[in-house]
Amino acid sequence: MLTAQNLHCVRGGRRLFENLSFAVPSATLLRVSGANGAGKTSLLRMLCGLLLPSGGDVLWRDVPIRQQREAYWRELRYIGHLAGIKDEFTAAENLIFAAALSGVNITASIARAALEQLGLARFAHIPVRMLSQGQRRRVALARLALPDTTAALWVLDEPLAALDNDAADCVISLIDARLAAGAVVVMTSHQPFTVAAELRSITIPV
Amino acid sequence: MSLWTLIVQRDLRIAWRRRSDALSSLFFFIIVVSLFPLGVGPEPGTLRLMASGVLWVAALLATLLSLGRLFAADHLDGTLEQMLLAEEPLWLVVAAKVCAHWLTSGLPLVLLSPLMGLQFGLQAEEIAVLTGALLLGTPVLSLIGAIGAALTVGLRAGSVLLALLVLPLYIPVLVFGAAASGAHASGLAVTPHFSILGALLLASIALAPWTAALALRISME
Amino acid sequence: MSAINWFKYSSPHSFYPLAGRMVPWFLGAAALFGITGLYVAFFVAPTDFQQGESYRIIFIHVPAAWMSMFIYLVMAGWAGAGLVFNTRLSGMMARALAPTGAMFTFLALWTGALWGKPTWGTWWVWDARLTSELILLFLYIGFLSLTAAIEDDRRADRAGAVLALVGVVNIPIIYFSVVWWNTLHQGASVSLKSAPKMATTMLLGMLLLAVAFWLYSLAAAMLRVRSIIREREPRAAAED
Amino acid sequence: MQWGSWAEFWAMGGYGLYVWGSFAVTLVCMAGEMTSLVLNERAAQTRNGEQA
Repeated sequence: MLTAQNLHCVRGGRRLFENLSFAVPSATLLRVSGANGAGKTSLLRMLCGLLLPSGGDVLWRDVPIRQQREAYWRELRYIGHLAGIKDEFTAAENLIFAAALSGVNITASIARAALEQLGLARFAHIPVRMLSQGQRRRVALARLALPDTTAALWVLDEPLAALDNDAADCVISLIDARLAAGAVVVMTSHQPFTVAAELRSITIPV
Repeated sequence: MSLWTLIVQRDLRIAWRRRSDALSSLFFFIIVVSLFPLGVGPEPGTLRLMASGVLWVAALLATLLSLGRLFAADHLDGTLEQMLLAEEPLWLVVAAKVCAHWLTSGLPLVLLSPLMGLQFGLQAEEIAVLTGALLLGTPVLSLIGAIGAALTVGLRAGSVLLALLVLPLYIPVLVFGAAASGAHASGLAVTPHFSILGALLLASIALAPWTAALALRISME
Repeated sequence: MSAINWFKYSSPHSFYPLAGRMVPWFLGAAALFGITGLYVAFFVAPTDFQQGESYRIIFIHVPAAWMSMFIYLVMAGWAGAGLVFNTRLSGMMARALAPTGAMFTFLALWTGALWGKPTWGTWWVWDARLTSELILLFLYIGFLSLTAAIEDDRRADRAGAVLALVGVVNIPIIYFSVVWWNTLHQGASVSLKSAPKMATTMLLGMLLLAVAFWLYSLAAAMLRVRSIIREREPRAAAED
Repeated sequence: MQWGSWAEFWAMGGYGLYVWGSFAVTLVCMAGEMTSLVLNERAAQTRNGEQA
């Protein structure tokens, strides 16, 4: 499903990685590991099409993503370091907007149900600026709990960071469910975790 | 509800919640316009002559001031990144944001210009020409400004750089916009100026969102 | 985002020594053309019955103006190629040309002012071409400051490329609006069109100096692109 | 050769200041830019010992 052909990345004059190739079949989790600053985030952004590779190509369903653009992004959900939520709006409104960006129309009740899974039921309707950093992270991750049939690829950058145990377990179970549905998940995480589905791992050398 | 209305609605609500930003660029416009009579002297003749030039330059600067709002906040909290991954083409998202920006910055300037025109002793007809030209011109300022804002998103001294990039590109709009009132004052027909402003508007609508989207993808790398 | 993403062979590594070898030739030819041009300008061209000797300034004013415009177009061309083909060298070439182009724009304005003073009694004439030249200088300054403000070289090149392309689309529009604006306020200023009729010797002198300036710009661009390559890809430069 | 003498040449029919002012500044700018580029080139070559 997701293949990388000798990816080449230069950031700020530094050569982060070269000739990086891998293939991830469906229902598989790819764990990207490497020291801080090795280029994990750059690789993830490259897989999303946010960062243009200096060389090589990223393919989705054997077609370069540069040619698919919006068709590819309809199937992609990316959660990066930044939460991607607006302080002025409530958690539910943020989820509705985020889903709409990917072409999924949801109602406030669906959004609240997703927030409940992340233990944020009581905070669904207060502006996000009132929430703590950990809670804001959970609002961002609540996107993964939305009923989302079009998502076939999840790219998650440190999803388990700043989460307490039950929130982390909840995220892992969401990932398991999505893998079972045949999706591909690419993820970085410093915390250990286990998933039921097949797990592959690549390490970016420093 | 289409993504377009969703984004316009979202940006308008943010602008409403952060009213002070929009109001400050409006007050900036009023203050800059009111400074000129103090600087040049209250003599009605000269004031009438330079009214359109002053209002247009003030409109340029006020738009410039408010362009930072277009992408900066979304860049900081990560929503801009998500918009780059939307299933709708990015230029559509950018066009919606520019539309919301114009509604909160350009349009108020247009609605305010008659009041400012009175301050310069303009007659009703002259005010109509000036306001009409501003109505056609301010969207172009927002559209071209979006390209500059997209190029400078995330940069340290972004706002100064933005002015440097965008002001030269504003010159055609300034020339034809201010000249519309000039032509009217000397009894010439105003239609050629309005048609050129209209042409600039159509060209900007066609090209600016796409270019700003390209610039955004580059800046967000 | 860019249409094609293949790795062109004109990589910086192979271009670096080539640029080095070309510089002496360009400089030599530039000096040759320059000297013959100056000779024509001062010793062949007759005195102008109207303006006396001050008209000789056009022998560098016009070539400088031509170069300022020409370099911007070449810069936008390289920038566009860099965006479409995603090649590193094109972006470097655009960055290498920009300072020389800005210099020629400044020289065009400087010599224009010095020519204006004896001819029309004022240092600055709001003539259409001089005004567009001034705006072109702003475009150059915009390009230079944008590319300087972005740390990541590749991103700076591509952002600069977008600005150069937007600039090149706007130049005719700006020129048209300034010419139109100038004719509107014709009473206020005398336009450059009243320059003396182009005697063949004058045209020859100008062309010679224009070629000299062009060769000079090539040499400067080659040298600057080498320093950019050294700065960005020391490996490519070292194995010369 | 229409210049009677060198003095007349430098006077440039009374416009010497303007003519030589523009030519001099042009020469200074171009020479300045070229020398700075060549110096940069020389410095690089001495650094890694390659020939020009």
